[in-house]
Parts: sequence; structure tokens; C-alpha cells
Amino acid sequence: MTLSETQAPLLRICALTKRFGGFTALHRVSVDIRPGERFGLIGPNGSGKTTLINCISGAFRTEPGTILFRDEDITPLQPHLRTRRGIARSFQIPRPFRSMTVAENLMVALDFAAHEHVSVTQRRDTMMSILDQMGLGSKVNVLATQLSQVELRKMELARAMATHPKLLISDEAMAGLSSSEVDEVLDLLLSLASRDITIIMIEHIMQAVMRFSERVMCLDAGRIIAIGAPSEVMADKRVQEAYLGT
Amino acid sequence: MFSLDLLLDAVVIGVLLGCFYGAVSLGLSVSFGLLDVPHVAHPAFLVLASYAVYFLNENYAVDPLVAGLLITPIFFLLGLAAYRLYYETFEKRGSDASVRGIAFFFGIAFIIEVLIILQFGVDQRSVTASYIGKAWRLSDIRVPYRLLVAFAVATALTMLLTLYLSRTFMGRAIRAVAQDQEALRLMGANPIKVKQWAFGIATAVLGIAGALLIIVAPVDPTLDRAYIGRTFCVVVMAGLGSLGGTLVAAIILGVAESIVLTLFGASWAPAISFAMLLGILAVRPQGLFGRRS
Amino acid sequence: MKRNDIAFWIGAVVFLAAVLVMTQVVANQYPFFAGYVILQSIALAVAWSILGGYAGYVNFGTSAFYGVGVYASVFMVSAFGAPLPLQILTGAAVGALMGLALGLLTLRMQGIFFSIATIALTIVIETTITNWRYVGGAAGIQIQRPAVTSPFDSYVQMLFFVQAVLVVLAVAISRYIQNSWIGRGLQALRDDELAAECSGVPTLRLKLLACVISGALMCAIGAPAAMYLQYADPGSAFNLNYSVTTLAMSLIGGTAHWAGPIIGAILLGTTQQVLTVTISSEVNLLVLGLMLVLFVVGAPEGIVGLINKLRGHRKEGEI
Amino acid sequence: MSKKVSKPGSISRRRLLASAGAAIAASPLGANLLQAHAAPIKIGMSMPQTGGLAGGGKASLLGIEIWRDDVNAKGGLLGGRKVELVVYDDKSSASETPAIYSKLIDIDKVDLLFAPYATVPTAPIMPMVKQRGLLLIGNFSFQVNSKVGHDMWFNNAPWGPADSWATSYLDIGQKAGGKSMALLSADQEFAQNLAKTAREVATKRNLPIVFDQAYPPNTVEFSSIIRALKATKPDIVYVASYPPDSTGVLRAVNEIGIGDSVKVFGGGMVGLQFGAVMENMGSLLNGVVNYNTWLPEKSMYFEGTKEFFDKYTKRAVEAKIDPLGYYLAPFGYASGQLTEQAISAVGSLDQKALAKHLRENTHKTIVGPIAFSADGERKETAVLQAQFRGIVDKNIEQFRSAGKQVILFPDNLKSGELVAPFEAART
Repeated sequence: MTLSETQAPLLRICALTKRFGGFTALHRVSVDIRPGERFGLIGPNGSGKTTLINCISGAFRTEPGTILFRDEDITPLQPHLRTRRGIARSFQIPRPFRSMTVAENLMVALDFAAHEHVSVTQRRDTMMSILDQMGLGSKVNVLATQLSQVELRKMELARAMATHPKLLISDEAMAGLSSSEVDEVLDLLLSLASRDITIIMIEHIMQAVMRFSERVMCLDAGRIIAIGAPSEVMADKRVQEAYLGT
Repeated sequence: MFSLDLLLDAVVIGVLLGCFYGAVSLGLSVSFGLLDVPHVAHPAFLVLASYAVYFLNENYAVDPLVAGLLITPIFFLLGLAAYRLYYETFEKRGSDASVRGIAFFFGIAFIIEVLIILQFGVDQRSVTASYIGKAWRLSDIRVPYRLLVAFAVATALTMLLTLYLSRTFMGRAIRAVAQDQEALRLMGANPIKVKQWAFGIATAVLGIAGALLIIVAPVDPTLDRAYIGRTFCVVVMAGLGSLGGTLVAAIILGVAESIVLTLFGASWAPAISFAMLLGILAVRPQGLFGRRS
Repeated sequence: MKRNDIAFWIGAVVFLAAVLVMTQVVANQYPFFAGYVILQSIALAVAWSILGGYAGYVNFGTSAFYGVGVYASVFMVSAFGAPLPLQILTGAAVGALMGLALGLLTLRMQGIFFSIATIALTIVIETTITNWRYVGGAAGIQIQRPAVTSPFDSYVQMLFFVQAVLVVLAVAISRYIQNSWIGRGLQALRDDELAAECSGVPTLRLKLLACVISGALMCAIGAPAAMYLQYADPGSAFNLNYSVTTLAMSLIGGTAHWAGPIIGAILLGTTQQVLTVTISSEVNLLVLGLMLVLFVVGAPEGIVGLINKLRGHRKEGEI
Repeated sequence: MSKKVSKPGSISRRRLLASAGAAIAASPLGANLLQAHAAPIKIGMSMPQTGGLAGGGKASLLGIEIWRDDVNAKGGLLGGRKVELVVYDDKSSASETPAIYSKLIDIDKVDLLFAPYATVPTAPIMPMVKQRGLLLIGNFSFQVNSKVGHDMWFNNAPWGPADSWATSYLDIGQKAGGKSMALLSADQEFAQNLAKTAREVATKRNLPIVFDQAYPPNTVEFSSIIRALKATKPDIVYVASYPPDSTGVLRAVNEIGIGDSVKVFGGGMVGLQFGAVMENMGSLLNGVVNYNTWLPEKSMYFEGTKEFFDKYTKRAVEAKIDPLGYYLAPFGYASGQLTEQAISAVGSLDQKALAKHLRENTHKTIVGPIAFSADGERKETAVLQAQFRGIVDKNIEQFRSAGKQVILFPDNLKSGELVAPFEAART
């Protein structure tokens, strides 16, 4: 926590609460994410991880609580405006544009989230470089529905990257993948992080979280129960209880 | 022209009329509400049932309600077959079925319409029974027996279906399949079989609903078009898949219609009902009793 | 892409020129009467597809927009004796407003809820027109045509040409949308609204835009029908058939490409016109029903999809 | 595209062959051979065979077909030219007829035009026939020529002047002691036109209108609206309704009651003229005074009437069309007779001359003598107002005998007196 005071946070979440009817999914969650940080988010099923992401990306409206991104209050903004300000995400269950090819999937993001006007050829180049980087270069003109599970995950990340994010939220991008595939995706995320992209990673696979994160936060029943260095959090009794308890 | 008497009367008739709307919408509440099948041919099946009831009543003097019961097994089988066809052509092939599903069922509706015309001609038909054309008198209020029958059948059907869905294994499986197909598969049940069964039941209910339709008013082959709006309106207003909600929404619609017919400009009745639906959808897209977000 | 543009516009000009020549050369009136109906079908299907095809929002209210277009004309003629272009412009303006209202009202609705809302809207509007005595109300209204403008000899020839212009307009708009960022955004939101939003697509604004464009076009297409029929009654103007056949034409043709609705409308519209003057009975409806079922089952992506399949490769998006 | 000749009402191919066979069998073989070379006289029309007006359209068409067969059996017109009908379905909609009539005129080149049954499909073709100067025999449309002013339009319907309908009904009501009127009408084209004239006549006579409501199409339940009507205690109830509603209204009246104040009930209920509807309603009909066009009362039989209905009944049952067919079918036949007489008198198919003949003469038909006024409507109304009496349930044959619908108006056809009040007439 001391580090965050030396540098203005990229994302500041203040006392965020989210209720569904009578059920409180998030209770006064506050956290700062530093620029360039690799941040792990863990917690048992139903602890509010995905809800938190949905609140950050704008899919859910929050009240009360505020979200500041690069010192701007983005709480009232619609999702696409948050995307344009630099928040990108992938989905727990991949949500490709099913009627489109891989290239077209990325072109959507490039068309709509691009910050400045760039020519069509430039956008195409950008798209190709992202795809190459993700190892999808050979799949440019393949329909999204014909991709394998790991390719879908990669395409989701590629599409998120195409929005030129400053903050990338990866929601269980490794769920259901084989261990070699997990390493593949993890390497991808690490390489993205090395290029000044702040990443929040939600994951159940602990080795991946431990390897990836500089800092880890654990949620349980909508509250933060631990936050800090990965090893500290893992050692926390309440974290262990939360995981064993469910 | 306003008087308390008339208002009371309008409310009573409206509740009964609403129950009738509820009865003809119940099947849709299962097929569309629970199973997500965009069944725009629902009213066509309903009218088909009415004609079947008419046929039995006219030729063999079977009481319309009994006739309605008699045809339920046939309609159940019809439902099984219809779902199978729908499944094979749409659900099996993956998403984006809804637009084409709608077109598909419109096609089915037209085919049914023409078949009815070819068999029965274009004239309107009605049935005879002892309870048609007479009224029950309670001091100053007179209530047509037709509507009382509709009321009784609608409530009984709703209760039976609700019980079926909550108490029997198959019923619970149907509700589960509406929530989460995969979970059901894990439980060892085949979701397709379950959905097919549910669609069969939704169609079987139409047998009795069709009897009510022709008991309450005469039918003609193109009557289904008038009921597309009404039935979907009821189901959507209720919120998908809520059977009790369906009845309540139908009653709200019936009472609104009846009051407008009695006390205000009658010709505005459809506008009022459907404006109400629009209003509800705009404010609460999940319907009055819907639980989905 | 540039070459495609040129080819399209040459095609459009040739088409309009051919229509114009036809009005000057062909004396027999029937081709114009029947042709008008077919052109109207094409234009409606194309306009419908902007919202129903690209965005995947199935509008059952085609008849509402069409009927409002008809009655916008009726009103403009009764009140101001407005000429045809003004009637069409009024129709377009009213249609745009109506589309906007529909869009705003149904912003949060998805899938079938939207469709139900459009049915409800249709009934509300039809009832309103039925109760509006000034435009004839339930009893209907007869309208006098003004004198025909040169170079046309008869009014129906002029209407035929006007409808052809509307077809070109609708197709041009539809084609532009498909090939532009709007089309890609609409396609994205049709596939997955949340994913689209999170990729930066302003889904609400795009939906509104599609509602407004589609609505304005459909009303504009309906507007000349008042002069075509010289009569308007709510039952005919708001006929459910417009909604169903428009939907059917788009699906039979295929909604993924701007040419799909045109092909579907030509096929189904011509079939219906031919059936009307041949078999001419309830079998007509049976054919529509069977065509719907067969195409939806046998060619889920419509004729355009079939063609693509036969070619053996999927058309590459024009990036 | 094969030319469609004489499209019968139903699509049954068997029936088509059967009726064609019957026509050939009926005509003497010699005449048949003679005429084989003469071009037929083609009469073109659209007719609602699907949609809301199909029931009436099919019956009307059958009437016209019987005339065609009769005239062809007699050897045709103009020295042996057979009559041929060219008929298309207009789906009960206004939007279909302009193209159909253009096809009839420009492609099929028919010699004469008949209008489709009812106002809505007819309205759009009026300006067209006027512009082209063509003769058009109307078929039960209501005041469709009043704004167009086509001088070659002749309506076969017995309506007469626009207000005569309301006038005759209110006459009956007022004679029975009616001092106030309730008006219940369907919010649809024909009913609204009736309601409008009723309002005008009532206002002219200072008859207070205590209830005036238009109910929407597809109304399911009429109990509440009848209750509201009853609460105003009217003397005369004028109902302008459509077939499905007419049943609903009468059922509700039977169930809810209408009160002892009511002297007469009915007037403009469409549907109470159709066999299937009347059979369904049975005893509910008793006491209702309603308009009609033809009834099996003694006063209604003219030359050929009985023979017509003999043929009609036989063919209607086969074709699943209204087995009684009183309302439209004989007038379809009469349209043919008008044409036949005009052609015979003029000796050619010259439209102007035919129109002149039709306008200037009185014509003998199976529905009585017909004479036209300048606007092409009947000179005098021949709309009947008749009261249902002694009807029992589920018996269609009863409507074939006299005395079941007693004619109260017009005076020259009158076959009985009004029984009032309404409640007294219902038993």
C-alpha cells in the first residue's frame, strides 16, 4: 500500500457497493491499481469478482461508490466510453462476434475504440501485428465460431488489445485450458504487461496467479478479505478458510 | 356515464375475461416463457383446437369442454412433433434462431390457417352447450356462464400446471432446463427430451384453451392473428415463465379492457391495453413478475 | 471497394434510366401497377433489414411504419394539398421521429421483447388512426390525385418511377451502412451486445440510428401508396401482411448482405403478384407459408447464403 | 402464364371440372359447336376469397357464376357469344385491387367490369374506371361513388339514398314509441358509415342519442359494453356490427339483458344474413329487427328467383359456401341480369350505350325491378327491415320458410307487423 502513494493510481475504486435486489454482491470495496501493475483478483465462486469487473467495465451501474480512471470519474459513463478511455476486458465465457471472422472481430474494436483517426491500411497493419503477437496470424480469415477454445481466448485478448487499452481486465482467460495452453496464455499476458499495460487478472488457477501477480486481492462474499503480495495473501488464514469453506 | 355500479360490473367481467386471456396464454407461457421458443404459431394451434372442438361438438354432440379434454393427447403429440422439427432445424444448429424461428412459425401458422379454410370454409363457427347464452344472476350483476367456465378452467389449469412444475420430477426438470441446460445435463437428464416434453404439455394445454376460445366467442380461420398480440402481450407483461404472473397479467389486461369498453371511449380499448404493455416494458423490461435480469 | 462503388452507381443509374424509359415507352398500364407493388416490397424489405438484419432487432411493426407513411400523405393532402415529394418528405420525417420514439422506448429491450413492443406499437398507432376522424377514421377516405407531372403520361407511371427512386435510395443507404463502420457496429451488437459495448461500440446510439433510418425509409415508402390507391383505410394500411411478408422477404433473401432483401423481395413479391392473378385463392397464403418454412429450414442464411455456399467460400468482408 | 377462365370460389379442382362439365352438359350440343368460334364476352372482377370478406365474396361469386351458366345455357349473348368470367382474389384488401383491375383491363382485355364485393376493395378502383370511362357494376359497396361522381357506375345493392337505411329503422322504432336512441357500432368502415347516417337522421328528427360508442375490431367480450348501454335506458338500439361481433353482442344481450325500455333492437348488424351465423345463434335472434336484402317471404319472389335458389343451394353446399345465400348471391345474379338486358337492348358492348340504357330503364331481376338514380345507386331503397320470429336453435332449414323473418319495411314488400317491446318479441 505504501507504493501506491508515491504514484497516482491508474484506477481508484472508492467504497463501491452493488446490490441485486436484496442481495449485496459487493460491499464498500475500495482499492487502487497502480499504472503498470500486474494485479491478481481471487476469491471463491460467487465472491463478487466478476461483478467487480462488470462494475469497472460499466456493464453494471453502481450506487453508491465511485470509480476514478486516470483521475476522471467514470462512474456515470457507458461501457463503450470507458473502453475508449482505455479499459478493456475479456469475458469469462468467450463472447466473440459469431458471424464475423477473426479479422472482423478485431476491426470492430479498431473502428470504434481507436483514439484518433487512422487510415484503413494503418488499422489493418495494427490488426495484423496484434494477431501475430497473439499467435493468431494464420487465423485472420477464419470464422470466430470455428476457433478452438484456446484460440477463442486469445482472440478475446487480441480484440481487447485492439482497443488500445491502458488497463486490461482478463476474466478467467485460462479456464478450461490444458496446462500447456495455460502457460501459453500466461506468457501472452506477461508480454502485454511488459509493454506498459496494467492488467487485472481474475483466475482460479493459483500457480498462474502466483506467477503473474505483483499484488493479489482476495474477495469473499463481496468484501475484501486480503490484499498484498501474493505469498502474503496465500498465507492469510481468512483466505484459506474462504477457499476451504466453499 | 360513470357509476359505481358499472365500474363494479366492468371489473367483474374484466377479471373473468382476463382469466380467459390467461387460459389461452398459459401454453405460450411455457413454450415461449420457459423454453424460449418464439412460438408465433401458438394462436394458430389454438384456433385449430377450437375447430377440432367444433367438429366434435357439431358431429357427435360432445360437450365442448369434454371435447377439449379429448383432443389434448393429440395436441400433446402434435407438440412433441413440432418441437422436434423446431429443434432439428434451429436449436441444433446453434444461436440466432429467434428471427428465423419467428418466420418458421409464421409459416406454420399460415399453413394451419389455409388447412382450416379448406376443411371448414371461411364462415365463423361456434359450439352449443347448456352454459352458453345464459347468465348467473347475483342481485343486479349478471355474469355469463361462459365466462365463469373460462374463469374456473383458467384457474384450475394454472394451479395444475404450477403444481406439475413444482412437484413432479419432470416439472422440476422443465424449470431447471429453463434456467441452465448444462446443469441439467450434469444431473443426467437429456435437456432436449425435457424441452420436447414441456413443449408437448404447452401444446396439450391448447386443447382445453381452444375449447374455451370457441365457448367464449365464435371463431373463424383467421382469428389467430388477433391473438398473437394479446397472448404475447400477456406473457411478456407477466415476465417470462411465471405461470401465476401470466394469470395476473391477463387479469390486469382484461380489467383494463373491460373498464375502457364500459366507461370510456370503447374504440380506444386496444390502444390502452397495448400502451400499458409498452409502458411496462419500457420501465421493467423483465416484465411484472420476471426474475431474469 | 472503389470499383465496387462505381459499379453500383452505374447500376443504379442504368436501373433508373430503364425505369424512366419504360414509363415513356410502355403504354400498357398493368406492368406499372404490378411493378409498383413489387418495387414497394423491395424497398420495404431493404429498409427493414437495416434494423432487422444488420442489428438483429426484429421489427414486427413494418405495417405501423408503412401505415403511418400512408396517413402522413393523407393528412398532407387533406390539409395542404401537398405535392407528392412533400408527402414523401413528411412521411420520412414522421417515420424518423417514430423510429426515434420506438428506439428510445425500447432501448433496454432485447430480442423478442423488442419484437413484442413493436407489435404493441402497431396496435396503438392503428387504433389512434382509426379514431382520427380528420383522416377518415375507421370509415376510410378517398383521395383525389392531382394532375400528373410531365414527362409522365399517367400518374401510376410516375408513382412507379418515384418508387424506383425510393428503392435506389434505400439500397444505397443500406449498402453504405453495411460497408461502413455503422454496419460493422450493428453486426457486432447483433452478435453480442455487451461484447460490442466493451469493444467501444456505442450500441444504444447505433440502435437509435438504425431505428431512425429504417423508420424514415419505411414511412417514406408508404407515403406514395396513398396516391397509388387514392384511398386509405386503417385495415388495409396497417395490414399485418406487410410485417410478415417484409420479414419473409428479408429472410428468404438473406440478411447478411444488402442484396439479400432485394433478391428475396423480387422472388416473393413477384411470386405473390403472379399468384394473385393465377391461382388466386387461399392457396396463395399456403404458398407463402410453405416458402417461409422451406427457406428457413433449408436455407437458413437465405438465398445469399446459398450462393455463398455454392461458391464454396465465404465472402470476405470488405475491410 | 395461363389465362384463368372462370375461377370458381373454391380451389377444388374437382369442383371446377364438375361445374364446367355441368355447364357443357346443360347447353345444347349444336349451339355449343356453333359458338365455339365466336369470341366469348369476358367479364372481369376481383372478389374477396380470403380475408375478412371472403364469406360474402364467395357467395356473391357463386351467384354470378350461376348467371353465367344460365346465360350460356341459353346460348350466350350477342348472337351466340359465351360469357366468360375472369376472377382474381383481392384478399379483402384495398391494396390489391388497382393492380388486379389494371390486369383485367390492360392484359386480359375484358369486355365488362364488375366490382368486388364490399366498399374497401372497390374504393381504390373508382377513380381508375372513371378516368378510363368504363362501366362498372357495383357489388354492395356503400356510397363509394359519392365523392368520385362516376356516371357509369351502377350498384347492384338495394341501399338507395345514403340515409334511407337509418330512416327506415328509426321510423319503425319511433312508430313503436321510441323517444331516444342508443348507437353501438363497430369501429370499422361499413359500420361507421351506417353510424354516421344514423346520427344525422336522429339529429334531424331531434331524437336524443343517449349512448354512442364504437367498439374496436376483435373485441372478445361484449358483456360490459352492453351493460353500459343498458344503463342509459334507450328506446331504440341501433347496432352496426360485423359478423363475429354480431354474435357476441346478441349473446351478451341474452345474458345481461337489455331492459324493458327497448322497443326495437338491431338495424345494421352484418352477419345476421349469413346461414352459418344464423344457425349458430338460433333462438338468440328472436325479436331482433335487422336489415336484409332478400328473404324467403312471399313478396320477395320474382321471375326466376325460386329457380335461382334451387341451383344455388345445391352448388353452395358442395363448395362449403353459405347454404342460404340470401344476402349477396341473388344480387350477384341480378348484376348479370342487368348486364344481360343492357347488352341485348344495345346490341353491342359499347360501354357508353350500356350505361345509358342502365340509367334510363327499369330492369327486371330476380330481386325485383331495379332502377338507378343519377349517382348510380338505386332510385329507391329496397333494404328490408325484418324481425326474427320463432327461431329455434341449430336448425338452418327453418330459415328457408316464410314467417321466420317478417318484413316490416318497405311497405310494398311488408309481410307482417312489428312485435314490441324487444323483450316481448324474444319469446
